[in-house]
Amino acid sequence: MENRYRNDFPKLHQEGYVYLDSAATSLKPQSVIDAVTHYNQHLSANVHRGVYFESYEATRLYEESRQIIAEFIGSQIEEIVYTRGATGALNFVATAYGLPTLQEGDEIIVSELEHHSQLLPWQAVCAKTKAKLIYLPLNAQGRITVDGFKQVLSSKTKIVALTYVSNVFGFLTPVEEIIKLAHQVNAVVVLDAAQAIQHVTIDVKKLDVDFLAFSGHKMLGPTGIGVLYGKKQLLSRLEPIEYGGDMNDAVGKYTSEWKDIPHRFEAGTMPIAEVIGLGEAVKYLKHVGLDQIEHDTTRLYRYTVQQLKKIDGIQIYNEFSDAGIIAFNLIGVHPHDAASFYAEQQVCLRAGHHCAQLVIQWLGIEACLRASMYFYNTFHDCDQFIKTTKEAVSFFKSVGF
Amino acid sequence: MENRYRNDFPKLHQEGYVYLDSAATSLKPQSVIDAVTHYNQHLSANVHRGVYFESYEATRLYEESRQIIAEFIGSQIEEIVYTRGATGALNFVATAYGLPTLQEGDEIIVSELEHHSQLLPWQAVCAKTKAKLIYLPLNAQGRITVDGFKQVLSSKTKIVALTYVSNVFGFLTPVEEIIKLAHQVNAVVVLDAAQAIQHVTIDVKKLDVDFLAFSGHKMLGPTGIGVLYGKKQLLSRLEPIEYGGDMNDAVGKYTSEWKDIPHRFEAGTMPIAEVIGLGEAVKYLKHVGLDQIEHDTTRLYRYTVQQLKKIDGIQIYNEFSDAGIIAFNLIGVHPHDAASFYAEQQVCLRAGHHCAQLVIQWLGIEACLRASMYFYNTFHDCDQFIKTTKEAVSFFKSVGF
Amino acid sequence: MSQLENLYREVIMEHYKNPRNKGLVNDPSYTTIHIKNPSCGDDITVQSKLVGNYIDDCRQDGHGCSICCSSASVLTETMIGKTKEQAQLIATNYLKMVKNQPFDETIDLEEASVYTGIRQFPARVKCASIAWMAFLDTLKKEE
Amino acid sequence: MSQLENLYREVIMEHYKNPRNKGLVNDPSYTTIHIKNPSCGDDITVQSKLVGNYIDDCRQDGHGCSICCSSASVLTETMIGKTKEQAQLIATNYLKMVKNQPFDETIDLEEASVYTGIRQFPARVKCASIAWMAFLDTLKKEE
Ligand SMILES: Cc1ncc(COP(=O)(O)O)c(C=O)c1O
Ligand SMILES: Cc1ncc(COP(=O)(O)O)c(C=O)c1O
Repeated sequence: MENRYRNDFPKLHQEGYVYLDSAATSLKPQSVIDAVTHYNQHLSANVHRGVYFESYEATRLYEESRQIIAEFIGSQIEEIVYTRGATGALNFVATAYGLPTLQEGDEIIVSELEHHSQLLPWQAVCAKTKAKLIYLPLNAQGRITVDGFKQVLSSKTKIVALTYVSNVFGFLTPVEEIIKLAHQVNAVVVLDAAQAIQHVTIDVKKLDVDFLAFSGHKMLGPTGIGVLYGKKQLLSRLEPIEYGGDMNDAVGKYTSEWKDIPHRFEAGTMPIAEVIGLGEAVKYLKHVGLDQIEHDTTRLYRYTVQQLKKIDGIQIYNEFSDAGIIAFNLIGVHPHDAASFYAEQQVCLRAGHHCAQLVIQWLGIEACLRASMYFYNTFHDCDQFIKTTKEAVSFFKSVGF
Repeated sequence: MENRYRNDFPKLHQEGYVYLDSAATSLKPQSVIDAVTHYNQHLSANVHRGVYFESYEATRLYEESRQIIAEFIGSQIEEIVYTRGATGALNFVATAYGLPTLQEGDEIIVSELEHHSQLLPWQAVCAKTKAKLIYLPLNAQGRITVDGFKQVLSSKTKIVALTYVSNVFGFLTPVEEIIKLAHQVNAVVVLDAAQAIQHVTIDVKKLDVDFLAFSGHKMLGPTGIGVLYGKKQLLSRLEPIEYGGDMNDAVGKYTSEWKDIPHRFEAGTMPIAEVIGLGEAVKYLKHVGLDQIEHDTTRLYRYTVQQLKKIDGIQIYNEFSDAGIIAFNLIGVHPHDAASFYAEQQVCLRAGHHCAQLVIQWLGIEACLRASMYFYNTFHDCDQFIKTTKEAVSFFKSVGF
Repeated sequence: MSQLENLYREVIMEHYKNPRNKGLVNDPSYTTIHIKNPSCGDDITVQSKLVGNYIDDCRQDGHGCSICCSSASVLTETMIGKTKEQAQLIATNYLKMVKNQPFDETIDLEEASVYTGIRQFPARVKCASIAWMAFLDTLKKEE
Repeated sequence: MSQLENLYREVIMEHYKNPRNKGLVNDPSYTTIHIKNPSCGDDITVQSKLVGNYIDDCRQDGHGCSICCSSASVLTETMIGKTKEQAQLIATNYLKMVKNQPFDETIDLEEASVYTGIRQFPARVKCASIAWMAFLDTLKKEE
């Protein structure tokens, strides 16, 4: 087996399975699956309030994951808030920070590359506060650039809400410079790292980013869990937006007091098994190393794009992805038709607007195919994908497309 | 083995493990654990947007769970909204329904039995809308009664937010009559069924309840998933409070459209493995049967209370629980001290205020012990509990308490 | 022959490339229903016109994959001239067939029977369904 | 002897039943810190008074389990009369000991050393810690 990690992923033991949809959700290594099962099977106790072993151990693992995640992105432990996903985290920032802070005429800078989970919460906040969404101009390739950002940054900018890596093009946003510029006008920067955390080494302190959101299930972890990083001094100022068990101190009939961050924002029974699984996922990512991951993914990506370009009847929309994503179409074939062809060959990729309708509109198309690779893919996977693409082109030609 | 379900619960294979903390979280049968593992291991694909087998199958299972849950409580499929737990569901109702509906002077009826997850969201809504929280008087036992409810119901009542079964006393609320009375003044009834769904057969149509919330992890299911039932005509009127992938139709730069219920309220990647596991949990509950569950649990409970009452130095706070919960203390021993004694004997129970500080205040105590049983417990478990209690009483006496 | 080849039969391709009754009319005697499948961008509008108890006309427009567009075209051809009851019967049985549910096989689905191959592609059933669902909704709306 | 018997040693029980320096004073020369452990209702307030570099007085009040209340009492007796540096050294090492972390065993924890048994009860470490954490915070607050 040419890929030394492949064996750790039970789904990849399936003969002929070519998984090229990691940008939608990643496969899970055995260690993550086992961590979830361990909780379900051997602990199955609630956290934070039990004296018996299982409850204590579940609590320990729950908080240990927080430490693992904090170290992974260079934050303090209490700056890590568990959420139900990147979507939950971004909605939290929009509601808990955006809504009470913004006023009529204030501006929020976004881009047409945003995933709906980073776009729609801010649309909603704008509808309520009369703040304005400002779209930075993408460059001809479809990238967010510092130049484009400068064109829209102003003293009215209060929030900059951008994707760190686009989920359709895989383009990396020049976040370092954007954050510096944003801070010069005292704007707060909210990064959607759902497609970045699994590809790029992130150091939130070096970046000086204010809020950063990501999902467990795209970084080898379980579904149902995500993370919001927030700077301590920002988080400490926020009121909770969900209330319930475990986030409060004294409760009175008419008023109550909250715990400190981060527990203040974790109301009710949290996804305990999933938190523990996410800690294990981060351990696995560290074990492989993000540099290695990027090296391997990039090699596969470059090779595949080169091969793909040779095929007549293919249109590629993002020739220079930074994160192993190929957005493309078979010319004249609706991507939904094409996807069925791939599916029949066990080549798993995605057709649609990828929850990013604005960039699909920007491209002037209805929808596209997206193949996304990760370090557990192989050249063999890429070859299968290429081969299937060629067959698809001729198949659809043959039936009359 | 006297209990024919016990073998289905891997945690109970552990020699000497006496689990009496099911009100905090239930143990999980193998079928639920396997359903989660199956998704993680053999599917690991995102839902609703993929054409390949794994994605389609994950979607099918995800929506099938909704149907299973709908049948379980007698609702229509689209009235089942997945949330991250009962806490998430109750916060949703408070924010999406309460906040835009309530006005100064409107009243919300609650009780001192409420879990913080049903109390604090309404406190927060009252702070924002100037509506008033009205506490119905509990009877001498600590029960919610129809009489007590009538004393506070008025034309000002807009929302009735009550627990279906109390998590400290296990008392069943007379919900049928309360709902009828509430509807006579056009109030909307929000029931917290987190401790009811695993004990009581619920038919939302017969009850005519407006909203009902529960958690997966207390009903044999995984952590990280819960359910909000809402009447179709109510849900249809609500705006989403979280925005993101998969809950929208057309997205424009400045305005967007939402899908129909229930998907409108399920933004972003949902806890897919957990939803599938919850469907399996409901199947298991149906397989055992709620009547059987109640029969078995009640038998254990009655026996245990009888034995417990014979021990000198014990105070029981809820002699007639409807749901296998015993709230008690060793007289003169702080429950946290006592809990360590039980923990040493692998008798797992909980010490504290059980996220229901108001009822602890109502009792005039600092905290208490709670032993909660379920159908997978045995008389042997009860005997161990009794024996340990006796030993605890004499131990604490011997060291000078 | 792969299942996909089986699906993309001549009839389907012919309707995809030469859609019948395409383009909407601005005429209040028509009932119009618009259905979207936002996950893939399928977007179909169907119009029907009842005269007495007969489907006097049926029109469609929109965009989407070949299955979606062709099935809209096939729909219109199938429905024009049918009684309302016949139309409903055909449409409900068509929808059952594509969903791989038991249906009344004695009912002649005419050209629409070529969509039987979609049953092998559960993820595409919605594509074959939305025009037909929209059509049924136009009849309901008229009531 | 069970681990629990080992924990509930006479010293602990004695302080639990006869708490020293209990009751707060309303005196601005004292620094006051209040800490709660909301999950079990433990609730402790600690006051310290520095005169020059010495802990001139230390007081405590609150309620909670025996470990929590006794350790608050032991704290006050241990601290009164120490220099600020000595006090900090003892408190940080005590906290390390109960958390089962490496600590400087050459430092005399005096009566507080009886809490070594808490290491067998990780769920109770917080009970033994909060008064001592509150004490350290009073010193920090004074700076
Ligand atoms: C009565 C009651 N309501 C609500 C909740 C909150 O449920 P969860 O913590 O799963 O969100 C609980 C459980 O702690 C409960 O017992
Ligand atoms: C760039 C980006 N942001 C946000 C999200 C939302 O993440 P989730 O659906 O896990 O909440 C996704 C994934 O779909 C994404 O690709």
